[in-house]
Amino acid sequence: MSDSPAIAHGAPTEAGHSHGEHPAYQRHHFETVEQQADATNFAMWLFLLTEIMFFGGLFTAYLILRNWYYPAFVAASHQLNVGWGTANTAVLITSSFTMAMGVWCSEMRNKSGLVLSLVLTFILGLVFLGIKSIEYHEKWEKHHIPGMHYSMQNFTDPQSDPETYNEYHDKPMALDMARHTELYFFLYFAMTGMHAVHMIIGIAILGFMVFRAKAGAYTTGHVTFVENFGLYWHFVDIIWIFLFPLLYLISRHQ
Amino acid sequence: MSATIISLPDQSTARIPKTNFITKENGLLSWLLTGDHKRIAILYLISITFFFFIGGALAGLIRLELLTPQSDLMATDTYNKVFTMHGVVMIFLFLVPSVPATLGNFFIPMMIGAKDLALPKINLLSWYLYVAGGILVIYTMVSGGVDTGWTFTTPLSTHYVNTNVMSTGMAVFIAGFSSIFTGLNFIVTLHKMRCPGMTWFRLPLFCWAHYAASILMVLGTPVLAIAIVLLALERTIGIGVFDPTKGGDPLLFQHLFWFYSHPAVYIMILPGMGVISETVSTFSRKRVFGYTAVAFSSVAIAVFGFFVWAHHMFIMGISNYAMLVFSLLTMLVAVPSAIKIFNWTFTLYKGSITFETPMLYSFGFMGLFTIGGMTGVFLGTSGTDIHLTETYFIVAHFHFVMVGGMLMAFLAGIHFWWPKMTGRMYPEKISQLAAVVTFIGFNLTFFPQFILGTLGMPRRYAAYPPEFQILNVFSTAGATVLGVGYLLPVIYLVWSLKYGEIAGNNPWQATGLEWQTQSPPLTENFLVTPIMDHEAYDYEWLEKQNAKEVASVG
Amino acid sequence: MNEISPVLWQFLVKWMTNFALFPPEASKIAPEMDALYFFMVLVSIIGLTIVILLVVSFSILYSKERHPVAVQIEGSTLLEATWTIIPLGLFLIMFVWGALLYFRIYTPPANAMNIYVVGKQWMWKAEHPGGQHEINSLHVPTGQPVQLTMISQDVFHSFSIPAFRVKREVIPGRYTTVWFEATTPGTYHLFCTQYCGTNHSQMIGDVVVLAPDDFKKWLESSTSGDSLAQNGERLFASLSCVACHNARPDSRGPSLANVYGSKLTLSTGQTITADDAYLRESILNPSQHTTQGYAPIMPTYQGQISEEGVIALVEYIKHLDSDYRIQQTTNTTDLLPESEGTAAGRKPAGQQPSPQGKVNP
Amino acid sequence: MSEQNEHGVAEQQTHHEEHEHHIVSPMVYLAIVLALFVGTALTVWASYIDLGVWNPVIALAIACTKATLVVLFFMHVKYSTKLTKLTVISGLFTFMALIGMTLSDYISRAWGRW
Repeated sequence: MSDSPAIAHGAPTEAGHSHGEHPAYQRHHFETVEQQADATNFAMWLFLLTEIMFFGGLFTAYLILRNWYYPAFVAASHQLNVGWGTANTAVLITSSFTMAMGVWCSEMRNKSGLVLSLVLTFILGLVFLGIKSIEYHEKWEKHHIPGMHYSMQNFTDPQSDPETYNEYHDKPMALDMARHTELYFFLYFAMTGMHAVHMIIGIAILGFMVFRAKAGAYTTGHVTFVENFGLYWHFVDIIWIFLFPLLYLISRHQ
Repeated sequence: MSATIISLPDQSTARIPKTNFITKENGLLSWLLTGDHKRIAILYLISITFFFFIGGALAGLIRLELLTPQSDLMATDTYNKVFTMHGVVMIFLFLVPSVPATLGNFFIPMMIGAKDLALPKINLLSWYLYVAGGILVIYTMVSGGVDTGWTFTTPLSTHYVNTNVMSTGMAVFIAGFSSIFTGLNFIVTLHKMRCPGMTWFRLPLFCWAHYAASILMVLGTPVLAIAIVLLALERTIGIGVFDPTKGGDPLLFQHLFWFYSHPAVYIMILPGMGVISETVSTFSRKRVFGYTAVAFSSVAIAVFGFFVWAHHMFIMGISNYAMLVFSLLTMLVAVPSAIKIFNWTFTLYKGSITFETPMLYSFGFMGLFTIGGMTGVFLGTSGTDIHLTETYFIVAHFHFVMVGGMLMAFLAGIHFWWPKMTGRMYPEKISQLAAVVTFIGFNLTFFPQFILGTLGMPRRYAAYPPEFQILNVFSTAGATVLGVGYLLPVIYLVWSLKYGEIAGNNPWQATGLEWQTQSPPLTENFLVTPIMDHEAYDYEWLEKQNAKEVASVG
Repeated sequence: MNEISPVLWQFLVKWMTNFALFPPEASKIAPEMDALYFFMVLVSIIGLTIVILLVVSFSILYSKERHPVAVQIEGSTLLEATWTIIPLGLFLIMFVWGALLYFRIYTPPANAMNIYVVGKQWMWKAEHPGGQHEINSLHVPTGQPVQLTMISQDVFHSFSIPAFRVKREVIPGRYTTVWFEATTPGTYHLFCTQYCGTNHSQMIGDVVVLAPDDFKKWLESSTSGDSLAQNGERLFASLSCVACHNARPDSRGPSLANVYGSKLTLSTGQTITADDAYLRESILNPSQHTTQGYAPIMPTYQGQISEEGVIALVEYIKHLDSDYRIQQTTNTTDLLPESEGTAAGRKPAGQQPSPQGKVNP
Repeated sequence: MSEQNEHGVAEQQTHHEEHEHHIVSPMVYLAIVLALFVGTALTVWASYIDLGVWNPVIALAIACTKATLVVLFFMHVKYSTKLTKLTVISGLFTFMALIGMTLSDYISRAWGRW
C-alpha cells in the first residue's frame, strides 16, 4: 500500500466552480480558506499520530529485547559506524532546516528560495539514503544481515574483526548470547528500513513538489501542501533523532 | 392519535425530489470516482452487506458442523479454515467498518450542517482500500484459506502453518488503513466543519460516539499494522522477535495484537451506541436522559479502552501483578457502558413511545448488550476468567455484544435512516416481524453457548464430547432462525427501493439536522448552510418549525 | 404422525441421558470459583431484570396512546451518580474476589507434588517424578496438592480441566505452572483450549482421580523402571555435564548439590533463587546465568536436548542433595584431566553420604 | 430566513480562528538547527563516557529535547492552536500507554512466581 501521507491535494482545478470570489484552490465544501487550511493541517497531525503508534510498536519490541539481551545489543551496536550515524543525523537535521526554510519561502511567496530549499532537501534526503546504503553494504559484507547467512563470528571471536576489536576490545561472547545479536540486527534493519521507506516516499513527493514549485503552485499564498509535507518531513527526522541514540549509541565506552 | 409517529406525505401526489445526490450524476464512473460522502456511504453499504453474507454463510457452516460430536461435515483443517475466515471477514470486513463507514459517512456531515466530510478524496481512498482488503480476503479463501484463527497466534502462525497467512495479513493491513482514514476524516470533520452555532454540546450523540470510535481507530489500528508487519517478516525471513527458540517472546505479539484488538471491540460497539441514542430519543419523543453523561461516557470508553488489553492474556503467563493492573482497569471501562444503558432506559421515562422497527431493534440491543456487558465482567474478573476463557463462554460473550449489540444497532440505524437515504419507507409489518425473528433466533443460538462455556467446551473445536451435543443442536437450530432473520431485511429493503411509500423529508418527526432537508438529500446537503440555534433533540423547536411551516404554507 | 420414528427416538434417548448443564466440582478450588461465578450470575440477573422491568413498564406507561405528549427531562446528576457508583462498587467486589482466587490458583503451595506436562502438537505428555509417563492422560491422587509444571515444544497450547476449574496456557520457551487438589475420584475431561493447529480438537484426554492408595497401586503398576531423576542422571553424564560440575575443588562449574531453592549471586551481582525456570534457563542460556566466581564457558544446549530431557535434568538437579554419586561416577570414568593427588571427595560437613547412594524419586 | 443566515455566515467569519498564520523567522530556524547539532554532538560525546545506568537516560533525555525543539519550532506547534497541541499530547500519551503498560508486565514477571 503506497504509504501516501494524507496530503489532501495540490492546487486543484475546480471544474464548474459556482461562485467566483473563492480562490481557485478552495475546495467547494469549505466555508473559508482558513477552515480548509486548518482542516488539512489537523488531518496531517492525525496522520502523524498513526505514524507515532506505528513506530511505537517497533520501539516497544526494541525496548523489551534490549533489556533481555543487553550484552548482545552492546556488542552488536559496536558493529555500527558512529561516524556514519552522526553524519546521517547531521544530514537529516540540515534537511529539516532546509525544509523549514522552504515553508518560510512559500509563506513569503519567494519562488526561487522555495525551489532552492526543496532541491536542497531533496539532495540531503538522497545523501542520507546513500550513507544508509553504505552502512547496509557494510553489514552485507560482514554477514550481519539477519537470516540464513547470518554469522556470529565477530562476536564469538572479536579478533576476527580487527577494526572494531582495536577500538572496543570486546570480550568473546558465549554462543547463547552471541546468537541474540541477530535479534539486534533484525530490529536495526526493521527500524532503519521502515524509516528509509518513509524517506523514499518523502523524497518522491519532494520531487513532485519541486516541479509544482517551479510552476509557481505554492507561492500563491496557499502554503498548506508545503506546510503539511514539512510536518511529515520533520516527523521522519524526529524518528531518526530517536533511532540514532537507541541503535548506535547503546554504550560506546569501554 | 395513531400508535405510530410515521407521517408520510399524501402518496398520490408525493414524488422523489427530481435532483438529489443519486440522480445528480449517473454512470459508473460518477459512482466509482465520487467525492460525495453519501455516495461513498452507499458504496460501503453494498460492499459491507456482500461481506456480511459471506461471513454469515461461514457461520452457517460452522453451526452445521457442530450439530454432531464428531467432525463429519468437513475435515478438521477445513473447519479451522472456515472459522478463521468467519472471524477475519466478520471483524475486519463487517463489524469494524459497518456503522461508521455507512451511516457515519452518510449522516455526520448532514448532522453538523456541513456540505461534505473534510477530506472527500481520502474518504474514497478509504473505500478503495476496503475493497482491496476484501479482494485479498477472497483471494485467500479461493486459494486455500488460512487456519490460524483471526488472532494469528504466534508461533503457530509464523512457523507451524503453511496456509495463506501472508495474504490474510496483507488484507488486514490494508483494511486497517481504510479504518484509519475513516476515523481521521470524522475527527477532522467534527472539529473543523461544524456549522455556525453547532457547539460540541449541541451535537447529536451519534457524532459523539463516532468521535470516540475515531480516536480509537486512529490511535489503535497502526499498532496492529506493525504487529502484522513483524509477523510477516518473521514468517518470511524467520527473525526471532516472537520465536522463543531464537530468544524472542511470543507474548510480545500478544501484547501488540491485543493493544489494537481490544480498542477494536470499542470501535465496533461505540458507533452502534450512537445509533441507539438517536433511535431511543426519536421514538420516545424525548431528549436523551443525561446527554452530557452519555457523551462523556463514549469518550471515557475511548480513553480507558487503551489500558485494558491484557485481560485477553490472563492465563497466558503475564505476571500476577500485571493481571491486577489490567483487571482493575477492565472494571473501570465497564462502568460507562452501564451508564449508557441506564440513561437510555430513563430516556423512555415520561416519553411518548412508539414501537416502529428501529425501536424494536433498540430494545433488542439494550437487552442483549446488557447481558453481553455483564458477561464481559465475568471475563474481566481474573478468577472466573481462568475457567471461562477460551471456552464457548467467550464465544457467547462477544457474539452477544457484537451480534446482539452491534448488528442490532446497525439494523436499527439502517431502518431508521432508510427513508432519508432512499426517500422511500421500508414495509413496517414485515420488518417488525424480522426484528422479532432475529431476537428469538439470536437468543436460541447464543444462550446455550453460555452453558457450554461453563461446561468447559473449548473454542474452535470441530469435535466435542457427546454430552455437549444437545446444547449445540439448540444453537444450530437458533442459527437457522437467525439466518432467516437476517435475510428478510435484504429482501424487503431492496423491494422498498421500487415499491416503498414516498417518505418525504421527516417521516419520523426527528430533530436532527439531517431530517430538515429533502430525502434523498442534495449533493451539497443543504441549499444554505444551516444555523444551529437550538439544543440537540429539541422537540419544542421542532413543534415551532412545523407550526411556522403550516402558517407560511397556509 | 402418531409415533416417533425409531431413528429420532434413538437420538432423543441419547440426548436426554447424556445431557450436562454444569461441570462437576472435583477440586478444592471448584466450589470457591463457583461461588464467585454464581454471585456474578446473580448480579447480572438482577441488573438485567431491573433494565427489563424499567423498559417494559416505561413502554407500557408512556406509550404514545397513554402519554401522547412527552415531558422533556434534562437528566439528574443524582441518578447518574447512583448508576456509576453502584456498578463500580459491584465490579470492584468482583475484581478483589477474583484476584484472590487468581493468586490462589497460580501460586502453588510448597508441599505440592510436582508433575511435568509437555504439550506438543496435538498430544499431552505427563511425566511423574517417579518415572511414569502418560500420553493424553493424567493420574492424580485425591487430597494431595498437585502442581503442574508445563511447557510446550512447538506452539501455544492450553491445559484445561473444566471439572477442576483450572486452565493454564502452555507456551514454548518458558515454564508455566498451575496447581489443584483433587477431591472426588473419577474421570474428567482434559482439553487443549488454545487453538494449536489441525487436530486441536483431538488434543484431549482424561484426568483420572484415584484415592491415595489406588494411586500408589497405579504408580507401582505403571512405572517404566527409571525415575525421572535417574533419567536425568544418565543424561547428566552422557552430555558430559559432569566434566565441569564434578564438585571438585578445582572444578570449572559450580557444585549443583542443594542448588535448587538456594539463593545464588550471579556474575552480574544479582541474587536470585534457583527454581525450575532458573535451572532450565541456565541450561539453555548459560552465559546470562553464570554464578559468581565462574567463567561463562558453559556451551548452550538450546536445540540439543528435548523438553523432556531438560525436565529430566531439572528433576535430577532438584533431587541432588549430595555430591557423593557424582564423585563415584567421576572416579570410575576418569573424565577428569590428570589433577594432582587423589580425587579427594569433598564431604559436606555433617552429612554422611547415603550408603547405597540411590537417588530417591 | 435568508438575511438571518447571511448575518450568521459573516459573524462566523470574524470569530473564526482569530490567530493569524504566524510566520516563524529564519533566525529562529537557524538557532534551532544549531541547537540540534549541539545536541547530536552532545549525545555522541556522552555515549563515550561510562555513566553506568545513566547512559541510556541521558541519551533519551537529549533525544527528547531535540524532538521537542523540532516539534515546537520546525512544526510550528508553539504557534498553533490548542487543538494541535492537544493532538500531539494525546499521541504521546497513547504511545506512553503502550510502552508503560507492556513494561508493567515485563518488569513484574520476575517478582512473584509465574
